[in-house]
Amino acid sequence: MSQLTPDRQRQMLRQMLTIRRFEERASEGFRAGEIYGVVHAYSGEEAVAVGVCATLTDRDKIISNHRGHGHCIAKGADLDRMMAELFGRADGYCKGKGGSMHIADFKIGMLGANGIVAGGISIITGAGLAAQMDGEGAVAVGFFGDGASNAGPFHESINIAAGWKLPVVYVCENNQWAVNVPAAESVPTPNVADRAAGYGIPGVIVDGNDVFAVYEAAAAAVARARAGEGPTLIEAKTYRHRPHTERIDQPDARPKEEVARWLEPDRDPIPRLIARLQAQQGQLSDQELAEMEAAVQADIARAVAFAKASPFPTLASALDDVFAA
Amino acid sequence: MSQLTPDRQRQMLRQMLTIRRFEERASEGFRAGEIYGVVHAYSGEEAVAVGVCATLTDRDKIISNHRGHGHCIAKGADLDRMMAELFGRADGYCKGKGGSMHIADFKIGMLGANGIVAGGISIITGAGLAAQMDGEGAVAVGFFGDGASNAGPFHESINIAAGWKLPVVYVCENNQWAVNVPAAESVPTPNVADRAAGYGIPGVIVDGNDVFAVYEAAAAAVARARAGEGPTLIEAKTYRHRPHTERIDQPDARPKEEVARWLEPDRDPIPRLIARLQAQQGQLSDQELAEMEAAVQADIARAVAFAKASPFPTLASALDDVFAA
Amino acid sequence: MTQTQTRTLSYNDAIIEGIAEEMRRDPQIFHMSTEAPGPLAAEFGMPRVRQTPIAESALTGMAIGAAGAGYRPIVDWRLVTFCFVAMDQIVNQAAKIHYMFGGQTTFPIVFRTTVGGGARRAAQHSQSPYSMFMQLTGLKLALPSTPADAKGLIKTAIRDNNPVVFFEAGRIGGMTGPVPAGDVAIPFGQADIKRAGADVTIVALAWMVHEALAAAEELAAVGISAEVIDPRTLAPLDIATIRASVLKTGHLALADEAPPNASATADIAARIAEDPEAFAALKAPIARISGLEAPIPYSPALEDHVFPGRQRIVERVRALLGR
Amino acid sequence: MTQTQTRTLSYNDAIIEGIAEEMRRDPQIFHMSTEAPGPLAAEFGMPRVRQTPIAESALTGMAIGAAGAGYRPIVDWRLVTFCFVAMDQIVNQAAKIHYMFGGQTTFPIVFRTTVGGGARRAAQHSQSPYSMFMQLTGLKLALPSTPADAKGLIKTAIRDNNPVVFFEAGRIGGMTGPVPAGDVAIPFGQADIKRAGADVTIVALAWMVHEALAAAEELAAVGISAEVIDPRTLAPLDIATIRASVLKTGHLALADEAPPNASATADIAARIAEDPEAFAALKAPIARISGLEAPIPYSPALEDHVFPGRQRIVERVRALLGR
Ligand SMILES: Cc1ncc(C[n+]2csc(CCOP(=O)(O)OP(=O)(O)O)c2C)c(N)n1
Ligand SMILES: Cc1ncc(C[n+]2csc(CCOP(=O)(O)OP(=O)(O)O)c2C)c(N)n1
Ligand SMILES: [Mg+2]
Ligand SMILES: [Mg+2]
Repeated sequence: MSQLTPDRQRQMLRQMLTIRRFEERASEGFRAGEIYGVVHAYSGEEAVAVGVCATLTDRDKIISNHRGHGHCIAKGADLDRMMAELFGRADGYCKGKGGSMHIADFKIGMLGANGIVAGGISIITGAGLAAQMDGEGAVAVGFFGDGASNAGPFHESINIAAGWKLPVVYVCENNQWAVNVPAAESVPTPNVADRAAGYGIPGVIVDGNDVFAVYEAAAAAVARARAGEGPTLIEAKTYRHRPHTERIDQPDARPKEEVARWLEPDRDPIPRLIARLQAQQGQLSDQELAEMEAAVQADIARAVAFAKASPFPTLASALDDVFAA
Repeated sequence: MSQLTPDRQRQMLRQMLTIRRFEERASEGFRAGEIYGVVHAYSGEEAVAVGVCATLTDRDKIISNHRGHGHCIAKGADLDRMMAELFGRADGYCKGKGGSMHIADFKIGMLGANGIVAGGISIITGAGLAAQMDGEGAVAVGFFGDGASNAGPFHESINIAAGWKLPVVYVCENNQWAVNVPAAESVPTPNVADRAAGYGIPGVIVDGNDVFAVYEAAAAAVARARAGEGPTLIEAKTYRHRPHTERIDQPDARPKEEVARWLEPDRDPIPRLIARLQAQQGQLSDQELAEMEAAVQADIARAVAFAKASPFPTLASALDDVFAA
Repeated sequence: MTQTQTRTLSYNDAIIEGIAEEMRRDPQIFHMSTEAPGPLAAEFGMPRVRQTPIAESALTGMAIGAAGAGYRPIVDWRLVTFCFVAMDQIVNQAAKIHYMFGGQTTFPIVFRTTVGGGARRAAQHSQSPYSMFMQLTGLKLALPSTPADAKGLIKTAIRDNNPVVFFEAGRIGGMTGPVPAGDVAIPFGQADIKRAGADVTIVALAWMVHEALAAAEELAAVGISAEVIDPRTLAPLDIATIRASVLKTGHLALADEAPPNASATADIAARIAEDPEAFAALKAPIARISGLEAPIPYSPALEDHVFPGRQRIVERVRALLGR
Repeated sequence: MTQTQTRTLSYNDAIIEGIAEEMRRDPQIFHMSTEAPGPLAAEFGMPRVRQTPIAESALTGMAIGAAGAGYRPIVDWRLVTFCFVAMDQIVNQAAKIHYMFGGQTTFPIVFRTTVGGGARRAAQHSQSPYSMFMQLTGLKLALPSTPADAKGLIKTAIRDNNPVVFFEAGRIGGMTGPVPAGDVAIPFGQADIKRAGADVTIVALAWMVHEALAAAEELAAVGISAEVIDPRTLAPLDIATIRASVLKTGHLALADEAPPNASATADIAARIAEDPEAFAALKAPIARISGLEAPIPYSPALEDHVFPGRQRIVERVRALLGR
């Protein structure tokens, strides 16, 4: 990780911790009835969003899927406005209209979560086309799951991006399940990355729970995109710690031992990163870690307080923003 | 071609000739205003339909696209009812409701032409699923173009067929153009068959203007499907002799020299086959060929007579068959 | 079979029971969806109950192909949101295939899908777009509002030889009610008078049937006798029953949670307004109670505001009758 | 710019002229389709006029992404048939994205598409399903019937900051008419009275505007003075102009080539029937002239039978007025 200063590395840990704690609080809020609808937690997959987004600048754009909180945070979204959106409040990112599945922040290049599996892939490809036409070297990054790689829009979009050499990085978060369908049953090859050959683009497999491995793969793909050489498909092998959604009665077909194995500290991306930073002299003291934990908890608490202080939207606002002026 | 008796080989030539003459007559009828709407001629690609269908039995099913006449004839459809359909008559396959783009004959396992690029690929995959559930060794064959290989349904269907080991053969007729878009611009790899690797299935490239090469590739794929080993993607490299449609003002972006080269007898699948049969002792005499030509012309003439003798459908029939009983 | 016994079942369970009964009867029926229903998977397993990759367009096309080959597939698109990725197969293939091939063969398919809001799932996952499908000649459309109707109609849907879109109202999936035991199929194209009345005809769809019934109670308290009609199927649509009711009451209110534009309520209003006798019988303008013209928002009070409910029905009907 | 000059242009050429003028004005506009329009390709070339792989779903999504990044894409789906493969992007993304993200940014997109029959292209390629899109709050919908309207409305569509579906009536693509020169944009939501009249209001869409005008001539011959109104945009819909006309004439006929179910004509009929004053003004039931309830057949006489035309308008209006 020669490119990453110790500060950057600690920052990445902090982002990962923030995502984890945010999801824990969102889950708590969902069970408490403060947050409504559906919440898909990103816990366990933090290294992917953080590793990829660490290679991006504000000009670069990302798009997310239904499991979007981690991507928002990694791209630099405001926790207060995220939490306020989950709480359905007027100061939320979408003024309470979107909720968990529709958080976006176009100012920082976060083009939105999405309730449609594979629904964002063509949209981010269009952002890549825009970046190519702008000619300023920006890139567009699409996050999606193993399940999405079976859907038509994945194929259509990557095929066009490959043909047009668009500056797009397609990041498949292979957490090995799509609700209760194992990737082994829906993806007929061993790896989603094997699909890349069909488009003549690189397909890169990376340990999605190793944030630096993700960073390196993403940095290479981003450099390739910026250089006008076209898209890359990155497959980050990872695992979700939580059931598909936070619903109390959410069925979970995953074998208990499999889940347990992925929760162990040698697989969980956060303990792995902590261990690695602590193993290196001067990268992270116990005290620094404790302070970081406290700061993250304070951030989350502040976001919750912000959300709770924000009013619910007025009924009249239901008819706002149907059309742009 | 050890499997194919001289009789079978001559039969195949006769089918190819029938397709060519049928298309010539359809084009003539279109220009004369006897045939309406849109006609996409299959001329130049005859070896694909005939080579593939020669490996099939009546139990096996095929599906076609907008360029469907050749597939119908190769599967054994009745010329009279085909021509009557083109003429918009009551005795046509679809009682005059379908026209060129919607000829089907479910009795012989021809599940229809289709006006939607890639629209038939999932339908034939479902027929493959039915064949698998029937467990009687039947197969399903989907014909589509290079252009269709860029559409989502291609990906979704082959992916499922691969995962479920369905007895389907996907036959991409790469005639190198989709209307005025060259395959080189829309397919980012050298071959459509390169896409097969992404699904873990064989991708076979074959000279689509060599009927025996097509036959062999199809026979292997069909055998694999019947054996329960799953689908194959066959790419038949070929070329259409005609503009995209028979419309008078149909723009044609293809370089003139390219078109001319493919019309030459060493590339045109019909002269190629004739030369090959005549080169082999006792396979095809000049007289046999002349008789065959005459017989084919007679068939076409009979079909036209049948079509002309058939009445136009009654207006009341417009409301028939909206729903099945 | 006797129909004497009734049990109490939820709307969702009634549908599953209906499917299971039909699957026991006919081995050609099979079920595909991205998430297999537990009870069906447990009873029938593979290959009759399949869990699939996320590829609703392919599933829809595959159902057509399997139907054309002699099977009777049921595809559960799950949320209606997801069926839009399959819309080409619905519009261009399923709805037209019997007609454009001249009726050569039949395509008996049931497409199940869940509609409606109330679950705080925001714009994409709270839609009620059944009216869009009414433009598509060649599809039959069912939209039951009670467990008994749900079971009776799913059985008819499965036995029909055409593609049927079976809309399930998510908001009332857990609602329980009496369901007759035995082989009770409800014919398509027969509206059900859920409550008889004399002063006003309220035609309501799905969840709104229950809101209309509650509104009818409130209206009764102020002396207005409301007849509540549930068309149950939107194609075929039983306009005769609605028309007869309007001839009797002289007042027509139409209640649907979807926005009013080119909707089922517009359709019924137009059919009544163009019928000479029914038009003549109308003593007041037609009233429509619809969702607001906005996508569905997430925040609970906002969502509840966008959807109509019993209170808006009461108000509109009272205004209509001037009391 | 002065608007004094007019030229004679075809409907199709007027649209291309409108697009070209806007593209000259604003470099952020670009055009994508599976077949690039010759004149635009010749004038602007790559990257502003792109010919694409056959992947309308991707193109539609890409337009959304490019619009969110500051461009003003035009996607030509070509035949409306093909847009159904892109329906998820239309229904679940384009129509809702501005709202569900709380209005953070704008998505100025024009989706061009050709509707209608008459070309003997059979069921899939002869559809007129604009009414389905009316259920989708968040889209604007234009449907011009003359070269001048086509040009004026495409310019407005391109300048609008929302996704607009621009329906082009294929049957009249070659029809010529006067088109004012200069920068003439026609606002959305303004119906046009194509012919003034006193006895009956005929609202007609696209090709049927011309059939209605021809019918009005025939009706004039028997002493019936018909007012012919073209809404020109279905969303927003100018019901006020239609309502004012009905208040004047007391008779409403609605003519559309699509089948009647949950259609634009149903929508207009319902809006008039629920308006107290307009309802009171109606001296007769509303009349609708629609396509038959069938997919479009191939054989010429059959196709012509399924689509309505001037003769059916004349007959219905005469029956309506009893003369
Ligand atoms: C088109 C579509 N079909 C079905 C769904 C329901 N659904 C929501 S998430 C999901 C699984 C997605 O799996 P994957 O892409 O692997 O993402 P993960 O949840 O594992 O992060 C499904 C089937 C949907 N949202 N969209
Ligand atoms: C979804 C869709 N988009 C566009 C079209 C218009 N169209 C008809 S044929 C065709 C080209 C098809 O190319 P290919 O698949 O290579 O078949 P070929 O015509 O070369 O045989 C196009 C774009 C269509 N029919 N369907
Ligand atoms: Mg997954
Ligand atoms: Mg081609």
